[in-house]
Amino acid sequence: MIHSVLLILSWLMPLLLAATAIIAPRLTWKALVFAGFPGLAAVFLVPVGSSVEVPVLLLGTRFGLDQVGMGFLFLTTVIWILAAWHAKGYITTRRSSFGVYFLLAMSGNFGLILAQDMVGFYLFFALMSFASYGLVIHERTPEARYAGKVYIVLVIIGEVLIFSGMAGVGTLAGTTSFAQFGEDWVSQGRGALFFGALFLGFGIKAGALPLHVWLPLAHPAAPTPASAVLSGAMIKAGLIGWLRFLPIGDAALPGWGAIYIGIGALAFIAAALYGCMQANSKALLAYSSISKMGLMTMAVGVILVEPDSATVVIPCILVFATHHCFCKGALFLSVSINRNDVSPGLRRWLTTFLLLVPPLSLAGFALTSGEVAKTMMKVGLSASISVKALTGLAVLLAINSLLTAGLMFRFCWQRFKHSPHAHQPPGAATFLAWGTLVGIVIISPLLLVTFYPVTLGKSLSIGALWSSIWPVLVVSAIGAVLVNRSWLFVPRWPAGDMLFLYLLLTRLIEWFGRVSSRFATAVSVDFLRKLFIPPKAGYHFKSLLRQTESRLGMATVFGLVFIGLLTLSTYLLFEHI
Amino acid sequence: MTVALLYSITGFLLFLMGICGLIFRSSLIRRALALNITASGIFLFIVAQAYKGESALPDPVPHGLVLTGIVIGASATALMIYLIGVLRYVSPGDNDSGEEE
Amino acid sequence: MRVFDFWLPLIVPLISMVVGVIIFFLREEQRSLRTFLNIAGAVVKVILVHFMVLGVYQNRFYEFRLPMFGDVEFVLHADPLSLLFAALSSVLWLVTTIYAIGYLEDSPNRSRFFGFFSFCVSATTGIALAGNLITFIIWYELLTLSTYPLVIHRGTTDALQAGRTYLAYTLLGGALVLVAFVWLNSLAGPVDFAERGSLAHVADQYQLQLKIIFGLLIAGLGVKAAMVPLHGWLPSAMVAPAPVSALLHAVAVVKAGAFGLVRVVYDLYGLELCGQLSVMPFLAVLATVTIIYGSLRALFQDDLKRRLAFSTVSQVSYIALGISILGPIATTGGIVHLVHQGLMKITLFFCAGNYAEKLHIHRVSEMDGVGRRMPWTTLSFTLAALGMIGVPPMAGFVSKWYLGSGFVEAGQSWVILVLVASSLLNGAYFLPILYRAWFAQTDDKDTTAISWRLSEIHPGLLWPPLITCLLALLAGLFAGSPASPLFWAEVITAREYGL
Amino acid sequence: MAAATPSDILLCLLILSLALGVLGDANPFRGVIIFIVFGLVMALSWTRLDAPDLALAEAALGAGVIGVLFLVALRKQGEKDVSLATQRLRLNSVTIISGLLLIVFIVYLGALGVFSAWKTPGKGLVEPVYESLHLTGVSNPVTAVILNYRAYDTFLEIGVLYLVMLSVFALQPDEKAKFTSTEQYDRMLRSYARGIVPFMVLAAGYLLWAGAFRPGGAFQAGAMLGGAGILLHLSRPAMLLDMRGLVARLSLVAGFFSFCILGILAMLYGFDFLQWPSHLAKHAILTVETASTLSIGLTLTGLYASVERKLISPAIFYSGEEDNP
Amino acid sequence: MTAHLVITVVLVPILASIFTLFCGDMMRRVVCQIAGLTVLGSTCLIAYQTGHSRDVLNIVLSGWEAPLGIRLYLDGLSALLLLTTAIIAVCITFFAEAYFGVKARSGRLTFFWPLWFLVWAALNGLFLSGDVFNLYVTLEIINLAAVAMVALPRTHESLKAALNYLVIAFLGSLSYLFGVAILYTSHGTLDIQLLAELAGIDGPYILAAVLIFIGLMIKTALFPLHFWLPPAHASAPTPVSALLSGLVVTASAYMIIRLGFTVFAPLMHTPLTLLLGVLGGLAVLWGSVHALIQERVKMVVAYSTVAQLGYVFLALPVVVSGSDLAAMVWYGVLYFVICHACAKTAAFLAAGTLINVVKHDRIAQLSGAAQHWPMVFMAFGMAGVNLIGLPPSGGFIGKWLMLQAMINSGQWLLVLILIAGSLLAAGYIFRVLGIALQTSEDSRPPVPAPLQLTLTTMILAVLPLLLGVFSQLPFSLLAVGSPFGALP
Repeated sequence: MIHSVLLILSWLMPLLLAATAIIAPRLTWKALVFAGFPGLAAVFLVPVGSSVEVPVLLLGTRFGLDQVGMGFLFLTTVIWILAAWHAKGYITTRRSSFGVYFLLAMSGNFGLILAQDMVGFYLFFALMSFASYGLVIHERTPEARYAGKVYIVLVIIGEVLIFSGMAGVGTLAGTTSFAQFGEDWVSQGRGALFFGALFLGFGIKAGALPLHVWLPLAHPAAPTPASAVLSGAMIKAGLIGWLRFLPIGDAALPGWGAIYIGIGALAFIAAALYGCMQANSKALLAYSSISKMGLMTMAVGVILVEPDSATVVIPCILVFATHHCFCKGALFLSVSINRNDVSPGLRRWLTTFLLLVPPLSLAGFALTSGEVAKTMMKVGLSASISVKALTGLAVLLAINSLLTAGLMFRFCWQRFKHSPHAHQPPGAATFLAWGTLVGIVIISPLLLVTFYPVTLGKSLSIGALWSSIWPVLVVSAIGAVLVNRSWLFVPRWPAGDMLFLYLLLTRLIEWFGRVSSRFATAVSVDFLRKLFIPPKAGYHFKSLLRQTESRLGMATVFGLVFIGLLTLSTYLLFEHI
Repeated sequence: MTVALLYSITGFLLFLMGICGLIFRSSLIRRALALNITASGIFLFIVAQAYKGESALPDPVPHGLVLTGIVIGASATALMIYLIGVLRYVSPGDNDSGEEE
Repeated sequence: MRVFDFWLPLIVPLISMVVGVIIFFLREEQRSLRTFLNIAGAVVKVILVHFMVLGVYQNRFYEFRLPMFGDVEFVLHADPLSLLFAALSSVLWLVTTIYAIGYLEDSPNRSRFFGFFSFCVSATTGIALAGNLITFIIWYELLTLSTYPLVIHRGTTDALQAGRTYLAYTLLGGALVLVAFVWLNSLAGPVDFAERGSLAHVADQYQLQLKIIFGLLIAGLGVKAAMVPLHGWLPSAMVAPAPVSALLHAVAVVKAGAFGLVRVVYDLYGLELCGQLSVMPFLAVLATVTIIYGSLRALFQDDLKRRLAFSTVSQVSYIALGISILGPIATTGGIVHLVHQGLMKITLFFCAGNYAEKLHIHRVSEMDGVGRRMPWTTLSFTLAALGMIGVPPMAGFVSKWYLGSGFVEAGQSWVILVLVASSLLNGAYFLPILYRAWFAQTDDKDTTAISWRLSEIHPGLLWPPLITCLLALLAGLFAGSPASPLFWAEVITAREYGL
Repeated sequence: MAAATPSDILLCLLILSLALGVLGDANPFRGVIIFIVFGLVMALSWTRLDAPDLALAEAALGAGVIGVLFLVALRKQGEKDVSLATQRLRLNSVTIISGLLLIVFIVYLGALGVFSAWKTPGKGLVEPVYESLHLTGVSNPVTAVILNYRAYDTFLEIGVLYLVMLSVFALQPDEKAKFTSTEQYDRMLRSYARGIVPFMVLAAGYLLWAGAFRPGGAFQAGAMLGGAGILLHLSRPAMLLDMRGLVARLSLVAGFFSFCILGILAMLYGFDFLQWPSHLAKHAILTVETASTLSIGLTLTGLYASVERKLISPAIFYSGEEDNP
Repeated sequence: MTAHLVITVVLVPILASIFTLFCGDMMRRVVCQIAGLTVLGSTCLIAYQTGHSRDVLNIVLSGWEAPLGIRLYLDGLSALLLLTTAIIAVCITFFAEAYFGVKARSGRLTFFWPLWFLVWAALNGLFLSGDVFNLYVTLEIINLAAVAMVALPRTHESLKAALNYLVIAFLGSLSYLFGVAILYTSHGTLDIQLLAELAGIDGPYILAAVLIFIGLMIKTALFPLHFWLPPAHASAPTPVSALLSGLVVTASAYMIIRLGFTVFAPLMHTPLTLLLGVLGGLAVLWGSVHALIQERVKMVVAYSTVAQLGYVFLALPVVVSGSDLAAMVWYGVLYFVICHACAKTAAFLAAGTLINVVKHDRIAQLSGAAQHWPMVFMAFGMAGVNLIGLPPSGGFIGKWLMLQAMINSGQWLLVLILIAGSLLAAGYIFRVLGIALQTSEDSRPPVPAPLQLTLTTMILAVLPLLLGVFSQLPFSLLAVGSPFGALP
């Protein structure tokens, strides 16, 4: 009984708190942190595989916790709670509205993880997407509004794509709950079409390459706790969507698998490369998230190609996701921390150490969760793909680690060199939240190992350790050489890369809309009336009518008509004898 | 060409002449005259058809009808003449005692 | 109880008619009596309709039959489909009456307004309960008659012009329906609406004529359902006061047309005959064109109510689209959208009315920061708008979900593109409004929290949108429960398809 | 059937030419005079077609009273009314076309055999009338037809007369008609009237009485009485009553009312409406005839007076100011 | 017993007409009301008895059987018409009393009452009459009285209109008389039933038919011969124009249907009906278009009469194709005519109430009138509903039957004209209502319309709607003695 209560309470609690914002805004703000606790409790208390049925809600929803759900729930609850804690100190203006959107997004995120049926999943997915719009636009600066507009447009497109895909899948598979999906729906009728719709729909949320344009705009614009959550937890929703909907571990879909891998690899490399050129540190982190998501897309692609590898690859994905969530969250939170806000001496050194740990971990430095995750991913993928692909993968991983190291170096350099604009020192909560998150990052290798024992042996082998250290050393060496050359031209590429293409497209649509509406008004009734009926026609028509009427009245005409009728009717009856 | 046919045709012609007179004359008195002639035409036709020859007795029913017709025609004409008189007396636009404009 | 079953279908439309007549004779000053009558009539009607709903659910037979002339009879028959529409109109009438009382606080000739108002709803209920062709026409034309004075209630010149166009369209529509029904009557004799269509006995003889009659019916009913070529009256009728445009143009009139379509396709022609005559693609194309055209036009309307009007034009054609795809799920989707669209659209119109009444805002461009000043109204507007886009948990999602899966099940997957395109367009013309309402750059720099006190506007104007928005939310959220319109739509489809 | 004798042809040609004269004549006054002659010739034709009753009625009513009314209307009109000015018969397109159409119409009727049918008229209702003539209480078949067989028609016809008088009353101007002093009337007319009027009344009485068995009857007597009334009006207006007074109204209504009363009495005694039991028929018809004669006479006089714009009113009631035009 | 009851229906108004001539003002009002109510009562009794006994009644007058004497013929149709006329007449009586008010108590307008009751008697006589010549006499009484009443206001226009009306009506009567004469000469009887049996198409029969039909077409103001009606109806005082449009024109329409389907039944299947149909169609369109461009409410309603009577002839061509359709046409046309009589009278009375209060009926100056006199325009609206032929009204049922007959016989042009007529009717009715429903600026307190006027108008406006809803009774009454038996 307790499980079902917890399962429901985890997503209901934030909703209820958001509702209280109407009556007591200050109370909601205070209780912001506690909203995530039922979720966290669910992670520890609810055994995997338990579920609860709510037939009344929507079209009969089921909440439950399976292996994938458990993994993601853990990382999501942690990052949401810490982000909430951080926001307590960080957010000063329009707290209640931020609190409401934050809680709604949190409830959406928890709900979609727990949902075991499509409709419930879609409900919470939509709730999360729309609520996070409020977070993105919280600063109300022009960049935030622009980012918000791009974000909402893509969200709507995502929603619609997911809806159509979901409708197709639901009917072809005959059921709405994930468990009973057969895998044959893809082959039926227009299964491929719906598969593609789902891929694109969740791709937008997961930042798959062609549709990632909103990420580099939204994350910098959002306040730091929001962007931490956005990048840490919400971006994973797309991944969860893929895992839930697509026939993982059932039918072999080599074609789709190849697409996934291709796009994943492209993102993996190009995003990282583009990220290095970013001046804004948050944009830089956004691009690094895109590249990391690219890796996970490749993992999903592998599962699609080799269905039976799912049991191995999924844990790797979970590990990598957890690692990425914590590091990325810590990095984003650290953006609000400034070294010289801290009194000099031991505390400043401690902060600088703590500031350095997450980048290293993300770059996959030895003994960090990044290294564990990367080796696990390498081992997991290699177990299931052909040797030739394996070498390609190794090369990719190497390049990526180099690029990520470069990213991290630039990030640290920008953090330490440029003191951010005069920003009044954040509250104590921000420091504490950030500190705990970095602590988690530090102990995460142990956590991962305990949760996923299989990783221990491999990650400690010498080869793995070396392969994790050399990229960092090489990059830091190059960086050290370049950093004090003042002549050095540091490239600054704009945040949105493919955005200008889309803008062209929207211009086109807008132009078409204007023309068609002008045409519609043109062909409207009163235009036609003016066209065909000359202005004074009414008047002439009336006078004509009156003339004929008066002429009819004349006696002679009347006589003519009278006699005419006489003859006409006799004629008519004449032949009828 | 029996008596009945001759008088019937005369009656019919009178009827037509009365109608033509009614149509081509715009003055009201002329129209009253034309109407009377039309009526006489009809009555002539009726009585002609009622005539059964020198020796036989004529059919009295048409005679009765014609008598009624004459009286009705006369009263209608009288009313018409009276209205003509009143119309001449009331000048246009003179609102003698009508209730609207 | 036989007698009660006989008279009940007649009493329901008659209540509001009697109330209407009494109100006509009330003087302007008798405000409290008029309000009491209005509310009492509405409440009694809701209770009776729901009593009938329960009765029909237990398969009780409600029918009122009055022979008129020759073999033609005036028949009022309560079946699940009619009760769905009757329930919708009676509930929304109650809410709109409360709203109207608040809205027309001190405006002139309110007795006339409320008189015709109740006539119009009795006509709607009559249309819902009509059992055969001639009864349907009688109530259909009475609806036109009773809505005309409401459209020109303000008496301004453009109200008159709107009234003229409204009349021109609807009377033309009525004439087409009349000719079609008379022709049908002469071909197939007196025909009642029956569960699975009642034209089987003439289906093979008059193939061509039945097609032409179907075309006429589509055109005639299409006028009231605001299908594309004949929708011109709806946007211009937005001149009418808010409660009128709320109840009539979002629920009563437009739904009467859509309901007529449902009746014709399912209870008159029946599914097999429609399939046999292959007229459905024609209807589907018409509906699609309307959906896209309506949304496109709505995109460029700056006047709020005109934008909502064009959105109604496109949304109502979902029902037609749902019907035209012959599949049980799609039908359920179409029928349930009848109710959901009504709930959401009436909320939007109420909010538009509140903005016009309180802040004198009529254009979308003036709506900056309106969320701050009227939070509750804008909240319900937002939820309803999201529902129209099809975002769960609002009711709109449920009907779009059923429509979507219905199209796939019927193998007509291309129709999903229509759904996708229209949802995008909905987003395109609703989201900017929401953006302006909540996030727009207002010059006044007060960053204090929004005051959520329930006193932003006269309670009579505040509670109706909230109630209807809540209803829409509950209809969406608890769609699975037996009390929801979806459940009732499934009962209807089950009977239509004889499952 | 009797062949048409040359005299018949002459008579018909005379009738047609007179009709042409009435319609075609340019001068309206001459038109009216020819109309009166036309009326008399028509009376002649009735006698030829042995319908003496009609001859009498036509002569007295058609030519007499109506002719006089037309003359009075003409005199009252005066020249200023443009419609009276001499008018040529306009031969424009409309008249030509209707002429042609008429010819086509007549040709068609001929082709239809209408005229040939008229040659031998049907036997009509001669036998039934004469068989039951003895039951009607009168020997003159025409009187039997109008006052027994088709009494309802005559009842309504008296109604028409009553109706016309009503309309005349309804359209008289409200102000009382002024009465002129007596001198204006010339001596000669007065003495002539004093001589002829009693005989006219006597003749009317005779006609009324003879109606039962010889041509004559209520209408002819009434017309005669009307003539007498008009003559009296011309010579000594003081003599007669104010048309709108109570006594005048009673007498006007007499004919119509008597029909009603007798009809109701018949119904009360179980007969049909206006059914005279054979033994009482004669008396019933007589009473009705006298009443109708009285009202017809008075109606015709009243019509004449109203057309002459001076309702007869005794000097006692009204002051002597000048009469309005 | 009913025989005497039938006669009283004719006699009582005549007696009332005579008494009102003599009694003073107070007595006259009492006599009018008593006479009106007694006739109404007896017509109700007659209708009930005919409906109950379901057989036709032939009442012999003055004791002589058919060919010689005159017979009154009472079947369902005439009973229903008597009842409708009685209801309309009683309403007009009460309306006229309040409308003329003090003016009719003294002076020449006192003669309105005897004229009015005489017309009522003649109408009842006409609906009952079974003799063709008797029809002529009653028709003549109605027309002469109508002329007199049109001329009542003694204004120049009303006198001119009255004279025009008299000349044309007299011409119509004479051509009708000539037709009757020909019928008598060829068949030797004047009784409708006997003539119907002897009816055979030959030369004189055709000439008689042509003359009679054209005479009656003049009386019902069918399209080319209609020019006398609008001026007469518009310039006459309102109770008179209501009487003219409602009853007088209905009488000649009744005669056309009665003679058309009995004496001239064989001619119904000849192209003559096509000619009538075409003229009917033109009348509908011409009348409606003219009604649209009129400036005065009474002219609008007058032209609407011209248009609505076009429908009587519009449905006739359908009879050519089949006899079962003829039944539908017969019932449809008759029901339409009866409802039209009530609605048209109501429309005129509404206009009259307006004139009584505002002293003019120019549509342009009527803006906002509905605010001051809602009941008047409500009545005008309800009458308009019947004129347009919208469902709840009897007119709709008439049109439904006509439409069904037209569609069955495939006459699509007629269907088009019928629909166009309805839409145009909607045009001119709502044109008047639209302007009246405007919110008027001048807030001067309105003179309340006298209750007696509004009440009578409302009763007559509601009647067609009741006939529309409860149409079972009238149709069963119509079926008595109808040439086609009950409605198929």
